[in-house]
Amino acid sequence: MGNEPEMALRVEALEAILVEKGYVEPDALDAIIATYERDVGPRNGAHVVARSWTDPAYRERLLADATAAIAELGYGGRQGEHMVAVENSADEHHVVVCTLCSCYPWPVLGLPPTWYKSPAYRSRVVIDPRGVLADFGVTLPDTTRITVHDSTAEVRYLVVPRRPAGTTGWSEERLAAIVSRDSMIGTGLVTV
Amino acid sequence: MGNEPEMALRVEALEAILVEKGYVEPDALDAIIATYERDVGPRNGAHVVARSWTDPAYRERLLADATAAIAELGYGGRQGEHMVAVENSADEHHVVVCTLCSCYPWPVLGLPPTWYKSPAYRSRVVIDPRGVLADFGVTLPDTTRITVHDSTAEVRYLVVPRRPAGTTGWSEERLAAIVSRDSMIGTGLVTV
Amino acid sequence: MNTVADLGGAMGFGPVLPEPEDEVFHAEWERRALALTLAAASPGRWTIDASRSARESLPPGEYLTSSYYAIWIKALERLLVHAGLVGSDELAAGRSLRPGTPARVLAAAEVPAVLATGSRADRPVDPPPRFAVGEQVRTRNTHPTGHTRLPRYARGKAGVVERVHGAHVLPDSNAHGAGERPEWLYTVRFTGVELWGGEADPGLSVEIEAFESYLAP
Amino acid sequence: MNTVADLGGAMGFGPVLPEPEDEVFHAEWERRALALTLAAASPGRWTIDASRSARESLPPGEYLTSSYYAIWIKALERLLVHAGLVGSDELAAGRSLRPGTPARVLAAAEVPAVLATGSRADRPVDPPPRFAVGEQVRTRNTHPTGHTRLPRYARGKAGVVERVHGAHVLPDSNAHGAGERPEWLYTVRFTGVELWGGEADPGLSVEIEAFESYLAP
Repeated sequence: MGNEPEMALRVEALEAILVEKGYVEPDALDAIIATYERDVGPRNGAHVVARSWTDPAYRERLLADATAAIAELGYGGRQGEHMVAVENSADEHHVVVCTLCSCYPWPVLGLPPTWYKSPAYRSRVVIDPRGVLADFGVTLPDTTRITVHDSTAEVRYLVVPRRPAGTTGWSEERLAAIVSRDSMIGTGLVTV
Repeated sequence: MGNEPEMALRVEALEAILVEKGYVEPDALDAIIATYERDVGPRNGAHVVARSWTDPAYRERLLADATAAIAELGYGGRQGEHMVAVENSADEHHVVVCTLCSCYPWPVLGLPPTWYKSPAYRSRVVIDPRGVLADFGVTLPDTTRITVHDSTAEVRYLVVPRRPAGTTGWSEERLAAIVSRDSMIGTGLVTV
Repeated sequence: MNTVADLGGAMGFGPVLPEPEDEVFHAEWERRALALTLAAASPGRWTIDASRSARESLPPGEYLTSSYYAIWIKALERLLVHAGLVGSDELAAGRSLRPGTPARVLAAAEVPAVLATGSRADRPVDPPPRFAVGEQVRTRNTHPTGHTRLPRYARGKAGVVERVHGAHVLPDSNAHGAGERPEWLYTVRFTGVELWGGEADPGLSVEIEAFESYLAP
Repeated sequence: MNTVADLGGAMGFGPVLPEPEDEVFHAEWERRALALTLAAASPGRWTIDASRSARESLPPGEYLTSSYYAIWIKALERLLVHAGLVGSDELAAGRSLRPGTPARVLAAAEVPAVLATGSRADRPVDPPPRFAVGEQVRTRNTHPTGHTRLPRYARGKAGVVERVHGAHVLPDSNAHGAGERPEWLYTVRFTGVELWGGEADPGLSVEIEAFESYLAP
């Protein structure tokens, strides 16, 4: 897959065509790229998670109406218009997928990683989630149920991972720093 | 698909390796090819069908135990060890497929055509047989039910097409000449 | 449409290969592919559902041997040609062969606001939802030849309504220019055993979002 | 295994392209591919079920972009390497790098008799068949990670036993060297509506061959 040498030329040609025909403004392309390389990424989600860990009232609002609670922190928009937050516990672990394409909560997690869009992940996580978690080095107790959220419409999911032991008294910023992207998809755990 | 230039060299190399290592005798390869280019093909099945059209007792034996009835005419063996014959009528039309691979009744029809092994045929004939028949220029009345036989084990199917009107008194040989391969798979009709 | 993109439950794709968090793009062309796909939608000649339909309708073998941004670009080319914005002769030539037609173009200054606003899929509808949270439902066993968002693995299966999301644009209609036809949207929860049989992980549940017409009582 | 080779009901592959009756091979290498596949099985290091398993286990994108004789050759290479008859270094080199080991080799003189005899799949078993012609059965909803011959479209579906064929070698076991474990084999008939839902062709029936362990009463 990585070796698609022809794609560079193909995309370059398509861009040239669209710019020449006046359908695309090159500066807008740069602005889009800058947005997702600089501003919108998993640190947004980590902020949401850390706030939820430290502010019980915020946590309740997040679980009741994630779109609104996430907007409180200044995040929202494309591919995050209809958010649901699901919280991991010792009893239930949540994992998010889009088996049909690549639906993903951009405003809180940025652009999806390649593996999230791969046939390997999309095919297997709904039938063998523990096998997929093993690929990430994650093992859950058999007593932990797993709920897989297949994003088949415009609803997008943010997993609130379990707060690790040993973080009592940590600031929101310090907590946010340990919240990994994968933990907010459900393929990782947060550890200290 | 047709343009697989590397396959010629790849097969040539594999043959050389197997011959050098003594696992394959080149003359045996030629003998296999000759068998299916010269001796075993759809004329065998056409013979069976024409006999069934002209000999009511044979027809009964064919529908009761196709493997034995086909053996009566000297045909049998690889990929025809367990034959079933199904007879088309105004009420019911039979079509044969192998959705999982390329199972096909070699002793009576020879090697399968490319389309029989293609994803287009294998995927669609079990859900939209009338659409597939249209690709062959065949239209059946809505009142004709269609039974699709998906060859998922070692049982192989021979379709006995309907004998066309205007063939009364024709010899077995003359009838056999109008029985097409496709009519014995169920994607064709016999016409005069 | 039962496309190869409908991957749930398929096997044989090997292990999942994790990546570090900062490795979102693997080549410069992927950045441009992302940006082009977003910007080229600005003339408004297709919907997000039409673009998903275009991606999953690539030739199946090509879909499975293309990286995801390559899928996006190949689908974008088809959408542009189908919309009459770009000629297939121009794609073949690799350059513009005639002037464009007037179209709504995304300006750089608009980008932050456009991305931060997004585009909601919920719509007001008159009829109340047919199903309530906690209710048993069964997904329909449908095999439409057009776009749908009901995965094959979840068809004809019994589940429970977990959430009601309001009425949303129906992709099955909207993908083909047949209007938004909003329908109530539900999260439906299935046990792994219902979906995958008795040997499934007993602790597994899978949820999908299902439009009302995907469901029977 | 839910592989991409399990094609029933998939969409997006375009029209079927009929061919004249005498057009069985399209290149000389296809003739050799056929003959090699048959002859190389002579040492008896794999079963027909193992070879089907090897074909459907090719990488999914490769399966869908290969012609059928190419699938045969790619699978044959894997079988030969797995059996220890050919080294992957030899495949890479394109020539033999060491002598072969003694093996049963098909002689040209044997070919007509071997092909005309074939190899039956039925085996005697003690227990009587569990199901009778005309009986209602339901296929199991199974998703084994190994080879199986129960297509996905026909899992968890209600049908009627149409024929009883005797006990046959079970591919699910035999493909993986776990023995023949013969089971009663049935033809099961489904309505199109049962398989594909209410919009299916009302005159459609589909029959499959199902091993006894694929069925529940």
